[in-house]
Amino acid sequence: MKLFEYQAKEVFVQAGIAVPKALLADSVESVAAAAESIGYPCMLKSQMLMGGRGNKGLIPRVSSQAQARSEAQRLFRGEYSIKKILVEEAVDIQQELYLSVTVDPLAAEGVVICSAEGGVEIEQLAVENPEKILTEPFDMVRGLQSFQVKDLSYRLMPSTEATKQIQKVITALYQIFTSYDAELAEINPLFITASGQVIAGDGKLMIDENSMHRQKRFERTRDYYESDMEFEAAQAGIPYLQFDGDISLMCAGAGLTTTVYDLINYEGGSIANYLEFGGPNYRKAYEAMELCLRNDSKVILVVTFGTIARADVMAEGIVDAALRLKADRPIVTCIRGTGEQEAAQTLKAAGFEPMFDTEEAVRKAVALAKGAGRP
Amino acid sequence: MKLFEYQAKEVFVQAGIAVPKALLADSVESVAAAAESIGYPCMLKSQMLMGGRGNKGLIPRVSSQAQARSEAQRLFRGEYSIKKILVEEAVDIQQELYLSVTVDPLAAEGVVICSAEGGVEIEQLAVENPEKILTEPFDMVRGLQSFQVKDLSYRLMPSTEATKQIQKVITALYQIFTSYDAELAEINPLFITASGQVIAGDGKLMIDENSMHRQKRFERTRDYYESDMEFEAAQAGIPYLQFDGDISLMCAGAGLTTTVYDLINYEGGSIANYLEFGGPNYRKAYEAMELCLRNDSKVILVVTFGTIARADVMAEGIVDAALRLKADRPIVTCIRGTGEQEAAQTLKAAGFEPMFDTEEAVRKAVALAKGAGRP
Amino acid sequence: MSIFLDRDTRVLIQGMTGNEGSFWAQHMIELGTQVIAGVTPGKEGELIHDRPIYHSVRRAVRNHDVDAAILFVPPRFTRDAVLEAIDSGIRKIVTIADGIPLHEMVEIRASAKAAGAMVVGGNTSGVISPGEAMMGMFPYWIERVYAPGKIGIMTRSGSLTNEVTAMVVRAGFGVSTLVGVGGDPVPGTRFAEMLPLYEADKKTEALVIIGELGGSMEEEVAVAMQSGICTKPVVAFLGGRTAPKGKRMGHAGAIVSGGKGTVEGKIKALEAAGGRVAGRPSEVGELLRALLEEREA
Amino acid sequence: MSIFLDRDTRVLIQGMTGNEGSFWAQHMIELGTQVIAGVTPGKEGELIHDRPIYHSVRRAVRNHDVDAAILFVPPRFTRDAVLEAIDSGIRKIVTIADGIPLHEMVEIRASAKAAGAMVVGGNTSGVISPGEAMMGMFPYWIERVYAPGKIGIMTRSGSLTNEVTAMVVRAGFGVSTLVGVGGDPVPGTRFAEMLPLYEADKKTEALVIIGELGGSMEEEVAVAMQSGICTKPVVAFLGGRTAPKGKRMGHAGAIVSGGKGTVEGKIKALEAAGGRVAGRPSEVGELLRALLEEREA
Repeated sequence: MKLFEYQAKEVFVQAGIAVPKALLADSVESVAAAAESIGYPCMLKSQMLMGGRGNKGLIPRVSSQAQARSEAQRLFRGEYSIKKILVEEAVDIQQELYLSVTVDPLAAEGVVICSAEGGVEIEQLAVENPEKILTEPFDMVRGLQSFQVKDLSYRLMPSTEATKQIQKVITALYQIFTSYDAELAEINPLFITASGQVIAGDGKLMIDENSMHRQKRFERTRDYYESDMEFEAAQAGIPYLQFDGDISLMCAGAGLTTTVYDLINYEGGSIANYLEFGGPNYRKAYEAMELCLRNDSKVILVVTFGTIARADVMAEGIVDAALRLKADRPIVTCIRGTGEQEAAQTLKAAGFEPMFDTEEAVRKAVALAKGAGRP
Repeated sequence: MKLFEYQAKEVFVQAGIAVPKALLADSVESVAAAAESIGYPCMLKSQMLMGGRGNKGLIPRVSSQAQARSEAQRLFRGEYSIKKILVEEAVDIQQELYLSVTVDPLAAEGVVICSAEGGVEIEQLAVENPEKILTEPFDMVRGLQSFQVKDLSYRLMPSTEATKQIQKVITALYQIFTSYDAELAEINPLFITASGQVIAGDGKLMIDENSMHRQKRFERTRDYYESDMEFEAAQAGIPYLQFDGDISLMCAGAGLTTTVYDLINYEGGSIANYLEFGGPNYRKAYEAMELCLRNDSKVILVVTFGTIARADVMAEGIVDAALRLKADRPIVTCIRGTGEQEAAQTLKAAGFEPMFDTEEAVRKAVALAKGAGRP
Repeated sequence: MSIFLDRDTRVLIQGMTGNEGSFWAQHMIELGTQVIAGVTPGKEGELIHDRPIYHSVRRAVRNHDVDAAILFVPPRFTRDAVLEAIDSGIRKIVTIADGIPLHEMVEIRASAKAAGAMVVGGNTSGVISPGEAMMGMFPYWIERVYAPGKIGIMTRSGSLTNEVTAMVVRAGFGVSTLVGVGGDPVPGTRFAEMLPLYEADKKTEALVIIGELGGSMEEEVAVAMQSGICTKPVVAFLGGRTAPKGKRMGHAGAIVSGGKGTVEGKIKALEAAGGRVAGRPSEVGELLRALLEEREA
Repeated sequence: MSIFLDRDTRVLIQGMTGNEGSFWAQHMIELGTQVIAGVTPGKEGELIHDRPIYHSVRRAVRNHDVDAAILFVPPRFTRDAVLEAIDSGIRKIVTIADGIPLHEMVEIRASAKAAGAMVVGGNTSGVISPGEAMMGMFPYWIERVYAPGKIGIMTRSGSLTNEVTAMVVRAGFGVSTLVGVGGDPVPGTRFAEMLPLYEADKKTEALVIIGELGGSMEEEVAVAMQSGICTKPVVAFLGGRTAPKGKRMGHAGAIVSGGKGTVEGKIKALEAAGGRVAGRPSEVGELLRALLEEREA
C-alpha cells in the first residue's frame, strides 16, 4: 500500500523527522486559506500516488492568493482527478539529498540508500554515476546498527552541523521502515536548508500488502484508486486494472492473465480491463463479470487453468453470471484444469463453446471484437 | 534491582499474566480491611526481598479478621522490618509449576526454565531430579520463537486446556524479560487451579542494574534496603553491607574488599561493615568514613591498591575525613597503587602509619579490635 | 532421477490436519510421495491418512527420519514454522503460503542460508517430480500437463505453469522436476540456485523457465549459463512483454523499476547466454526441440 | 613472547579523544604498545599523541593494518562499538567499560563467537604483557607489581589483581601476560577460553588465576586441566571464602546461587585437577614455587 505524501509526512513527524510547514486542503477555498496561512511563496503539492508530479506541472509554486486559486483550480479540474493538495512553505534549499530504506531482494537483506545529489534526477544519477549512490546493507533481524548510520553519514557528508541531524533522520527512517513493515521508505529530496536544518522535502512510504494485518492505521479509501471500478474491484478483493480497449479479461492467476494480455496485443486486439478471477476468487464469477460488463468492451475473454480453483465451479459461475446479468456481449471461454471435463459439459449445455487452447481463444476473442458491432 | 512480589505482579498483569485477587496493605488496619474485601481464607504475604518467606512463617493463611489482625501485627513487628503485606485470595490449587526466563551465563544465551513440579522445593528438585527441570535456550537477538514456546509447553504438560494458557504465560514472561532488561523473571509457583486457570502464585523480577538508564519505572526506596545505613550508602553510590562485628572496612574494589573480609575472618576478627571505597568513589573518603563511624565498630581498616583511584588522593581524603569527623577510633591504613609514595608521606605527616602489606594491616586491625576498649 | 524430491524423499507435513493440508496430503500420497508424518500443535496422537500427527517438528523428527517438510500454514505463521523446521535440522522446505510478510520472508531466507537449508516458496504451488513424488498442489491427474520426462521446469507462476507445461507436453516432452520458486519479491530460493541441482541431474536434458517482468531472477540464470554453472539448453517463456510501465499487474514481483527487470532486458540477457525465449506458450516446445537437436548435431 | 598482545600488535583505540581514552593511550604508547590510530565519530582529521583519528573503524582499517582494538566507550555504547570492530574484521577486542547491560553483553559475546573474534571484558582493566605492551589500564609503572616474567595471570578483579600480582612478584616471579576477563556475569571471554593461548605460549611456565565466589569460570579451568587442554601448573587465589550466603558482596558475578559457584566447590574442583588454591594472597608465590619444583623433579 503506497501512502500519499501527506500521510508519509505525518509518519515522519511522529518519528521525529522534520518536514516543511504545510496544510492539507481539498478545495480551491481551503487551498487559498492555507496559502495565506503558510505565506508566499509556497508550493501547491498535488497529492497523487503516481510519480513524476514535478515534471507534470503538478507542484506549482505560487506567490499570491490569486495565483494559488487559479493553480488550485487547474489542479483539481485537471486530468489526474486530484482530490487533495498539500500547501507547503517554500524552503530555502542549500542542498538536496536522497535517502531511502528498502529491501534488497537479491541479497535478501535491508539496505539504506543515499546520495548527496538527491532530487528528481536520482534514477538518472543511478545509471550515469552509480558511485554517487551510497548503500549500507543491514541484517533485518539484528537491525541497522548505530555504527553503520554514523559511517554512512560521514560517507555522505563531510563532518558538518548537518551530519548529526542526518544520522537521526536515517535512524528514524529505518525505524519507520521496520515498524510500518515498509517495502520502501524514501525521502527525495531531503533538504539541507540555508540555515543548516535537515528537512524532508517529500515522502514516500509503501507498506507491504502482506503485513496489513498488523498495519491497520491506514484505510484504503477511494483516493487510492484511479477509477471507481478499480476501487470497487479492490473492495471485492479482485485484482483489477482499467484500460480502454475492446476485450474484458476474466482470467485466473497473475502470470496467465498477463500472458493473455500479451497475446491479445500480439494479435492486434486491445484490452478493456485486466481482471484476475481465480485463486481465492474463483467463486466470484458474478462480481467479476459485473465489473467486466460495466466496461464499454466488446468481448469477455475467460481463460483459466486452475488446480484448486476448480474449472467446473468456474464454468458454473460463468454460466450463472451470464444468465443473471443478462450478458450483452460474446463470452469466449477457455476453462481448464481440475474438473475441466465437467466444465466443458456445463458450458456446452448452456450454449457456450468450451475451448482448450489459450491462443485459439485469444484469436477468437480478437476476431469477435473486431467483427462485432455494438449489440 | 530486585522487585517486590507486588511490583512483579503489577508487571505480570500488564503483560497479560493472571494473578490472584490481591490488595496491598501497610498497616494492621489496612490488612484487616483488605482481608475483609478479599474474603477468607486468604494469605498475608510479607513483602520482602529475601527468599524463603514461606519457611520463615512470613506468609500466614488467615481465616478471620481477628486472625488477620493478629498475624499482621506479628509480621509488622517481627525481626524482618516488613513494611508492606500483600493480602491475597487463597487459590484452589490443582498443580504448582515452575517457570522462569533468565540468562545462561556460560552459554551466553537466554533460557526458559520450567518444571511441572514447582513450589518451594524447586532447588532440591533441580539437584535430585534434574530431568524434571526442562530448559529451552534461545538466541537473545532473534528472540524466543513461538515454536519453541509450543514445544516446551507440550514437554511440560500433556495437551490440556491449560496448555495454551501456559504458552501465553511463557510468551508474556519472555516479553517481560526482554522489555525490562531482566536478569531473572520467575513465577514460582505457577498455579493451575481446580477450574483450569493458570495463575502466577508468586513473582520475582530482577532488573539488570546496568540497564537502569532505560528502566526508570521503579524508584529505589528505603523499602529495598535492610537498614537505613545501607539505604544511605546506596544513595551516595557506595556499595555497603551491614554486619555486627568490630572492624569497619573501607576498602577499594569488590575483589580486594572481599579478600580483606576473608582475611579478617581467618585472623579471628569480625566485620562491622563491608564498604567499597574505590573505583568511582575514591574521592568520597568523607562520606565513606562517616558511614563507618556510625557503626559501633572498634577499628577502621582502609585497604586499597588502586590504579585510577589514586593512592595520594585517597590518603588525603582519609586524613581530611578523620580530622573533620573527629574519628574516635583507630584507623589502619594500607593505601597502595598509583601515587603510593606521596600517599605514605601524607599519612605519616598526619600521624598515621602507612602500611604496604595487606595481611599485616589486617592482623594489626584485628589486634587493635581485640585489645581496644571503647574509647 | 529427479531433483529436490523423488520416491525416496521422506516428507513431513506441517499443518497436516487443516483442510488444505489434509487434502493435499492425500494427493501427495496418491502420487507416491513418502508422507511420513504431520505436525499440528495440540493434535498429537491423531492419525491423518494413517500418518501420525505430532505437536511439534522436534517431536516428529525424534520418531522419524525426515528429509523434507512442506508447510500448509497461514502466511503470518510461516516464518515460525520454517524456523521450526530448520531448528529440527530439516534442510528441504516447501512453503506454499501466499502472503508472507516481506520482512519475514527476508528473515526466512537469511535463516535458511545460514543453516544450509533450501526453502522453496512462498506463493508457490510447490515442487513435483511427475510420476514420482510431489510436495505441493499440482493437478498431476491431468496427464496432458504432468507427464514424466526429461525437461526441468522452473516457474514463478501458478496457472501459467499449467498453461506452459501443457505446451511442453503437447510437443512430446515430459517433466523431470518442476519447481515453483513462487511469485514473491523475495523467494526462499531463486532460479539460479536450483541450477546446480538440475545440472547434476542425469535425467534432466533441458530446462524451461517460466518468468515474468520484474526482479532479476531470469538475468541471474543468464549469468549462470555464461559462467558454465548451467550447461543444459534453456528455453524461457516470459509474461508481461506488453505490460504498461508503472501499472501494477499481478503480484509484487511484477513491478518494473528503474529500468531493471524489463522483459526486454531479460530476453536480451538470456539470448546472449545461448538461451531461447518464447513469445507464446505454444512456441516453447519447438524451441526446446530446436535447441536439443542443435546439441545432438 | 606473550599471549593476545605483544610489541608487534597494532592497536586501534575506539573513543581515543575522550579523557580516559587519551590518558591511557599515552600510557599504552609509553609502555611500548603500537597504538596505530583512534576512532571518534566527528573528529576525523585530529591527531592524538600524533596518531590520526577517524570517524569510524571502517575508515581507520582502510588506512591502517589493525590487529586489535581497545574501547574507551561508555557502557551503553559498548555493544555498538564492539559490533563495529567485529564488522571491520578486528578479531581481538578489549572493552574496559564497567556497566554494560547484561542483555547486550550476551549479544556481544554471541556476535564475537559467530565472527571468530575474542572480546576481553567488560568491567576489566584489560590486558598487559609487562615490558611489552598494554591494552588497558594498569599501573605498570609500579615495578613491584608489573615485572615481566613467566607467570600467566587471569583475573576477574581490579584492585585485587594488583594485590595478588604484587605477591607473585615479591616471590621472585614475573608476569608473561595478565588478562583481566572482567567481573561481569557474562564476560566476553572466559578463563578457560584463554587457556589454549597460554598453553601454546613458550614463555608462560605457570598460571595464576584470581577468582572469586559465583559463576563457574574456575570450575571450567579445572575441567580444562583434567582434559589436557591446560597442562601447565595452576595456582588460584579465590576471594569470598567466608562470604555470607545470600548477601550480595560486590558485583553481580559474586552471587552464590543454587549450590553452584561456592568457593568450596571451586577449590575442590581445582585441587582435584592438580591445581593449588591459596588461602591468602601471600601464599600464591610459595604454591607456585612448589608446583614448579615438583614439575622439574
